[in-house]
Amino acid sequence: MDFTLDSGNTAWMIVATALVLLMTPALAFFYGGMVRTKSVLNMMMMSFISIGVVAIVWVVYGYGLTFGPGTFIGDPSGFYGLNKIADTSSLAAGVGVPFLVMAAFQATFAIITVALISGSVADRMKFAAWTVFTLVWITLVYFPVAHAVWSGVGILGWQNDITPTSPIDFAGGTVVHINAGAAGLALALVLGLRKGFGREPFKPHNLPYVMLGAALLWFGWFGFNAGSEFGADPTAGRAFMNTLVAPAAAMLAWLVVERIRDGHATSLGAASGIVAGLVGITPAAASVDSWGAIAIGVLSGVASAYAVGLKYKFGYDDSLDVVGVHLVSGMVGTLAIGLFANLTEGTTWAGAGDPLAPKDGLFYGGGFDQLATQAIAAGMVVVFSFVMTYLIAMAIKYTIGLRVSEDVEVAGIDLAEHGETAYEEAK
Amino acid sequence: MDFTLDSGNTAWMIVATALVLLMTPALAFFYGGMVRTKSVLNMMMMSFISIGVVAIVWVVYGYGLTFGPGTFIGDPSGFYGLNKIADTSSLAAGVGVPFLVMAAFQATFAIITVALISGSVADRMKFAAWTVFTLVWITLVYFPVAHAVWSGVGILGWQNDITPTSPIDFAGGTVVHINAGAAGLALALVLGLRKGFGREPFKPHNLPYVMLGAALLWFGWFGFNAGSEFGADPTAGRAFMNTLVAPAAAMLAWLVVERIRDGHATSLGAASGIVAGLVGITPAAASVDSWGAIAIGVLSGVASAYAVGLKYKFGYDDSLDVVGVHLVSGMVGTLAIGLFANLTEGTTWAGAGDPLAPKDGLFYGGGFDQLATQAIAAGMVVVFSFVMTYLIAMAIKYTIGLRVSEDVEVAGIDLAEHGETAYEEAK
Amino acid sequence: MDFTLDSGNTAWMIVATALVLLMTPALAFFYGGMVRTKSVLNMMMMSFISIGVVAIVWVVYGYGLTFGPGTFIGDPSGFYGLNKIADTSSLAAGVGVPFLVMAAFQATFAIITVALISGSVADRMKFAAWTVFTLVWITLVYFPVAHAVWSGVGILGWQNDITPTSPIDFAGGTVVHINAGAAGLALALVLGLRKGFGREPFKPHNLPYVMLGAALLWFGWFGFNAGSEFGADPTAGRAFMNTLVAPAAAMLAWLVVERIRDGHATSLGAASGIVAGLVGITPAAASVDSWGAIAIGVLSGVASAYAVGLKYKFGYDDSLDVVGVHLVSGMVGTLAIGLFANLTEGTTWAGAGDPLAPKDGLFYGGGFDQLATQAIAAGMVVVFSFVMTYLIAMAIKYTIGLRVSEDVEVAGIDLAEHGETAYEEAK
Amino acid sequence: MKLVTAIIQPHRVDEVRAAIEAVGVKGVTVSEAAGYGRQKGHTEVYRGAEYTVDLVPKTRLEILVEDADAAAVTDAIVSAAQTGKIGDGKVWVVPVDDVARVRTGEHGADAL
Amino acid sequence: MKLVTAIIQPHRVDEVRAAIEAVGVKGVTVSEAAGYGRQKGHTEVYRGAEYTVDLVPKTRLEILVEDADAAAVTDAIVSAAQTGKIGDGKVWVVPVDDVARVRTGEHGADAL
Amino acid sequence: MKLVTAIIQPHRVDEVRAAIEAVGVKGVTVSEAAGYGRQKGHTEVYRGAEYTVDLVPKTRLEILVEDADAAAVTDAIVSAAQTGKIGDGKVWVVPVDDVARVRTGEHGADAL
Ligand SMILES: Nc1ncnc2c1ncn2[C@@H]1O[C@H](COP(=O)(O)OP(=O)(O)O)[C@@H](O)[C@H]1O
Ligand SMILES: Nc1ncnc2c1ncn2[C@@H]1O[C@H](COP(=O)(O)OP(=O)(O)O)[C@@H](O)[C@H]1O
Ligand SMILES: Nc1ncnc2c1ncn2[C@@H]1O[C@H](COP(=O)(O)OP(=O)(O)O)[C@@H](O)[C@H]1O
Repeated sequence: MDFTLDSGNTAWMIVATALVLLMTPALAFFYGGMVRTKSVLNMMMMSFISIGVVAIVWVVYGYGLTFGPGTFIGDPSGFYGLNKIADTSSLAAGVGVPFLVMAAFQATFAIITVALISGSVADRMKFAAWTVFTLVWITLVYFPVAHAVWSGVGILGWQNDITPTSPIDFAGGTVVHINAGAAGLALALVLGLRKGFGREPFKPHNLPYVMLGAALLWFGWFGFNAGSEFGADPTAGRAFMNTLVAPAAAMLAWLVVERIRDGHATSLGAASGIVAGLVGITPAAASVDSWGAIAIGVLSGVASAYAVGLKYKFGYDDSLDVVGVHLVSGMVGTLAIGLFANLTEGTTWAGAGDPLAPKDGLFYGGGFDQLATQAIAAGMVVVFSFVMTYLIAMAIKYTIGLRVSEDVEVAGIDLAEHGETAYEEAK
Repeated sequence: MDFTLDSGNTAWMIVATALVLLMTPALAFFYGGMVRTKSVLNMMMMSFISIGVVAIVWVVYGYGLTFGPGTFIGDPSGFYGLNKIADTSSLAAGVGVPFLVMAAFQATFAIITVALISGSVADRMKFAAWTVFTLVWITLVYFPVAHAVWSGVGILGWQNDITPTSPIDFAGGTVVHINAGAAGLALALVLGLRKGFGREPFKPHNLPYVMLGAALLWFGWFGFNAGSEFGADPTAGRAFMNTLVAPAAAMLAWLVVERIRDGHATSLGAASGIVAGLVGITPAAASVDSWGAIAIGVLSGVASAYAVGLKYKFGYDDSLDVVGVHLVSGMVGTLAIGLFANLTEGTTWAGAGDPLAPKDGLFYGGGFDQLATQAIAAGMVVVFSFVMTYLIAMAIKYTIGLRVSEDVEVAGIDLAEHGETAYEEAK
Repeated sequence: MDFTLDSGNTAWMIVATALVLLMTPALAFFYGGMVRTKSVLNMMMMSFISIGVVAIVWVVYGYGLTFGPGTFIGDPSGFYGLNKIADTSSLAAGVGVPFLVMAAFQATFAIITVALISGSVADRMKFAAWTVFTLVWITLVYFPVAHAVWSGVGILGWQNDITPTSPIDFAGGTVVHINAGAAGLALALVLGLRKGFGREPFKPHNLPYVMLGAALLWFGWFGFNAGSEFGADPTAGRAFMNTLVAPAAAMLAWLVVERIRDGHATSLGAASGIVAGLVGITPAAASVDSWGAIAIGVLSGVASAYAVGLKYKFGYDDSLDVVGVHLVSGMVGTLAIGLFANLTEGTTWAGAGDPLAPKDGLFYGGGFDQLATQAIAAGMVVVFSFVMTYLIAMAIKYTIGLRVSEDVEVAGIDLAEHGETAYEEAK
Repeated sequence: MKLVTAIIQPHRVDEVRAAIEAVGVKGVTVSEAAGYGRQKGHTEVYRGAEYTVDLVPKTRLEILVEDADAAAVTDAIVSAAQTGKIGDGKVWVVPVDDVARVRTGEHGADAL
Repeated sequence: MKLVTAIIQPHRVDEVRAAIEAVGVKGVTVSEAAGYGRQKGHTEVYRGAEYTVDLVPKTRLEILVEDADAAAVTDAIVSAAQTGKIGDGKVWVVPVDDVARVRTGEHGADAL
Repeated sequence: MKLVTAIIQPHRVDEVRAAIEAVGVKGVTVSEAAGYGRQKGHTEVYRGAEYTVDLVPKTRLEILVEDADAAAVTDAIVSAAQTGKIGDGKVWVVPVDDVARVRTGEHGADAL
């Protein structure tokens, strides 16, 4: 393939990359506002350290493991350090975006995925253990899953041997959200309950931070979803519009559920609804029309509004609802493609005539094929991520230990693990 | 018209859209910081719910009402859902920006306009009433005004039958700021005074939030103003530069007024001055040179610095100064075009030879024509918006009710309406 | 030179400009979170007023002094007001970016440089004195230094008569960070110690703000560094990637130093490490490969982590570590180019055959030449900036006075200078 | 002298201050507190789950008065703070040995 | 009546509340404080520099009780709050002349 | 034993602590408060409008002392906190029946 720079597509992808990177600190605020005053710094540091660890790993060997040739995992040789790599190797060489821009874009997805998991371990995980976890998890779970779905040669990608048609995961329903959600569940199970779980409400110490986080997540998510088109074109426009509409619908849906069920439409509900809608539309952003986007928004909002209560029923301490929001709405969005996909509206699918090409959704005349495909892909990622994460968590637990002492948890993890408190009184 | 994608213009418009969308949560912080601790969540939720309601309405019928054919209002048929619409229908088809990108860009203007109004109703409006208000107001006030000014076929647009020349409203001086300001006044009048108005200072509970809001508003406003060029070109550069210079001048002007009048240059003054300057330059961003931008900045800053005190004189509780900042500086900017317009510096005006084309301002040799045009346009929008909003507010007041009880207002609207408090004490 | 608009490059530079402008409010939060509750507004106002003053100065005469013709300083005639200037005069005319876009881009660098200095004067400088300082300093120090390095005809620029080869300062290692760092030192020395310096820890009153500031700085810095390429191309991609990797490495390095030295990896350390890494990579962003970027990150993180303690040893009250972070990591980055420059990886250097062209770094086979060049350039900027700033500070001290009274300092500068307190208790 | 301490609903502070000023009180110290009494056991729904919230925010007023005024001040507080609902608060009176005004160093009743 | 004031470690509040409820206490007022006693002089490293931090966050509990219950309540607090480490806190008892319940205007022991 | 309570200007805390340590005080509890006395009625301009601000932030110190030390501690506080300006604060002394140290369970003067 030849490379001709397209400055417009490149401009968009540079900006999209910066936007997606902003999502991780945004998550730090979304999560940090939800915990109590005594753990806000630890919560935020889990996101920040994810950027540190994963960015380095990515240029050293992560890109290669993800996008190198190979069925189950990429061959990183030739990609160590990402130096002197021709722009013709760019994932978006065909639309004139340089290699390093695309490599940086993909890095930001790896970063946020591991950061998302931290929501399930609030208040109680050793910072050193988390740091090790980020390194191991990104290597053993994220890179293989991303390779399977997005490398073009993986087992859940285009024209694979497993699913009836090619699965659609435009921006990370399986790779990012289902993956992080299943991992969050496994890690929460291994870590155990916080002291007071189910008895104390553990209310957010600062709801404006939660709203700031949600707002910046939404802002960044336009890079995430519309950037996943790899260029500035009509499909990016569709992805953008859907990323505006679905979270709006999900926010409204969540607030309606709360108003009916609890009597109040809360700001935490609005923020959570937005994120649920963003998660839901992620895999589907370029393959549904506006009605599909609204439907996915409503389904995600309602499903997650109820799902966040499950932890009390089943007794796992998914502290900040990684499961309830990311796993559940990730599932909703991934499966909903099987219902609402409208392939003439969104992306122009190269090779659309191919028998393995994706099909329209059930409600758009495509039958059950795509739904089956989506379910298989989602299911495989859930199982792989859950099992692998469980094993990694166990390994860390029985080596360096996962959890701080109860004393530290009660007195506050910030002071013990970071030697700081988030706020100092005026004097 | 034929459509040839311009990836550069499209890249810029995608980003501009995301920037403008960010302005609404930014406003939530600008306003949220200004209220007392007990109403911050409600203040923020009024902005957030505006995004939810208006985004959905926009794709369902709002775009059609605004940009569909028709003199007083657009015909939405053919635009319901915004699916499968050819890119040749894009507002910026001529410069290669796809339809959905432009549709999303325009959505963000509708969203922020209704959110702006919420500043005048702080601490005391039922959340359900506000939600209904957003839906009704956007439909009956915003869409008609935007149609009149921006649809190309409306009564205040290019070559209309009313004004002596074509009015200039580059990015929303009339459609957004005068419109929201007049609506804010009407709504505040119907709602009435807060308990303690004029006696207690109702000081901002968190000034850093106000500054964060102002900063993010400024950041987003580059998308608002430079994005209103619909492409990445020299005119966008002029709009950008003016959007940097005018708020800088307005901030300095406001601080000087405060220093002289009150003895202190406050941070609230700096933040308010920035916003006043942004409002002032909005209609004029592409039609004045740097001197004009500085002048508009100074005029906006001074005018609004004094205007925020009027509510105490006339006894309307425009709580967070929607009137003082948006209506007044919106007026200043809209009228100042009649003084400072320098049409050879900014936009290249298609059809500049036309007798109905805009003229240079009074100080740039164009005489009084453009000033008269601007005054007529501004006046018509003020009257329409005020009257319509008053009627809508009355209708809501006598059906579901507008205002929370005095008990709720005193104890704090957050707890009563949203079941939450913004901050939880450490334990 | 002829001008052909490139909408893609222009789109990127417009966005990059907005991103860099966002860095100054980001700095307001980075710094504002670090001070005590009683000085947060003053801290933030020092950044905000920098935007106000410098933006106006820039369009009036600053651009001309910086980029006008002339050896030691530019001739501003022809640039007053920046009106009607042909796009062929654009700094990036060759890649199709309009004049005003580039003029605005450069404005944002001037703004943030003076704002950076404010970190060394926390809690104790009169606001009027600071305002005057910004005006004088930007005129007498920043414009000359920027002219010397970036105007193309200055004494530290391309093919100058002083350094053995042409110095490399891609995005502002000397012009911005060394310059601000040396100025901060001089100003802190003239101002003197805060009451309690060395005895009280002066802990940050709000660490989440510090992290928000660091995150937004990072976000904006992509505009700063990748924007300094003046276009959306592979070199921008390299600058972007390095701007991701170096701060990641610096954050990890700083945290490791803290963990070993103090026992805890702090959030203040993470935020400071990010900024140190960003500073370090600034001059080198387009001239080192990923290994070089990681090395510069680690060196910056370690050097600054130790350097922030020097103020206690030598007894200067560089309150928020402008010297420790910006001067030291600015030095590290500027010198490290002499070690790691890999000119075949990064920028395509026009005129690479020229004997005065930059050379590869010591570790990349280029010998000591570039190191010598970098050291000379850095040294000259340190001396010029320190001496000039010292003189300016003295002049202000003995005219309008620099420092607030001890009473005001103890009771809190916010109330005395701005008539406000950052937070109001709930009632 | 006596120290009258009152724990009241935060939104009754203005009324109470007016009431005690009316009976001659010249100064007061205000601080934040939280508490429960009979009010204990109120439940709240949060994210679909029910919780017992028992510490409700209150405002503490402390007022130094002469012995003779203690009863009047107590009564003034009680009637101004009363809404009749649970959670209205408590007032108590404690004997004080001595009072000093920092500014002047005066002691005793002069210092009030 | 007596007012029992306890300054305890913030993370012992739940235990102490359970203990005093067990001995019949019906209400309590809680607020934030900070302090030092024997605990003075603990050093902390911050940004590589050492500092003495002497004000440690504490929680204040105030409990109005009948004279006869003061000792029992004090003991209950001491044993529930005790960790044996320095910084555990202080409890003191002050005589109270009168108590009033705002809601009803009752006085004396009835108001507890 | 006695409880000395002082309401002082927040920026005099360091001086006062030094002064009371000089007269042998071993521990103190600090909290935030606000108040008015003679200082009432100061006006402020905000956004061009005038307001009366009457609650000024203060710091509360509580110090348990032996009977004999109460006067000395009071005097030490008064002189260290004094700036001579209105708003300097108040100090008062209340009798204490009993004190307990939580860590050890000691009572009375031993617990100070
Ligand atoms: N025994 C007590 N000791 C200390 N404070 C008390 C006590 N009882 C009540 N309070 C305080 O008074 C406030 C209001 O009490 P409330 O619930 O109305 O109880 P009651 O029914 O006794 O008036 C409580 O929040 C608490 O702060
Ligand atoms: N003399 C005192 N007066 C008032 N409060 C005290 C006194 N001594 C201790 N305290 C309070 O008790 C808390 C715990 O004291 P601690 O350090 O454990 O001292 P001790 O060794 O005397 O128990 C302190 O933080 C302070 O709030
Ligand atoms: N009668 C009082 N009862 C309780 N606190 C008081 C009283 N008078 C003053 N104070 C407290 O002392 C602080 C300082 O009082 P100040 O205005 O200096 O009055 P004075 O002139 O009596 O010293 C006040 O802010 C308030 O907290």
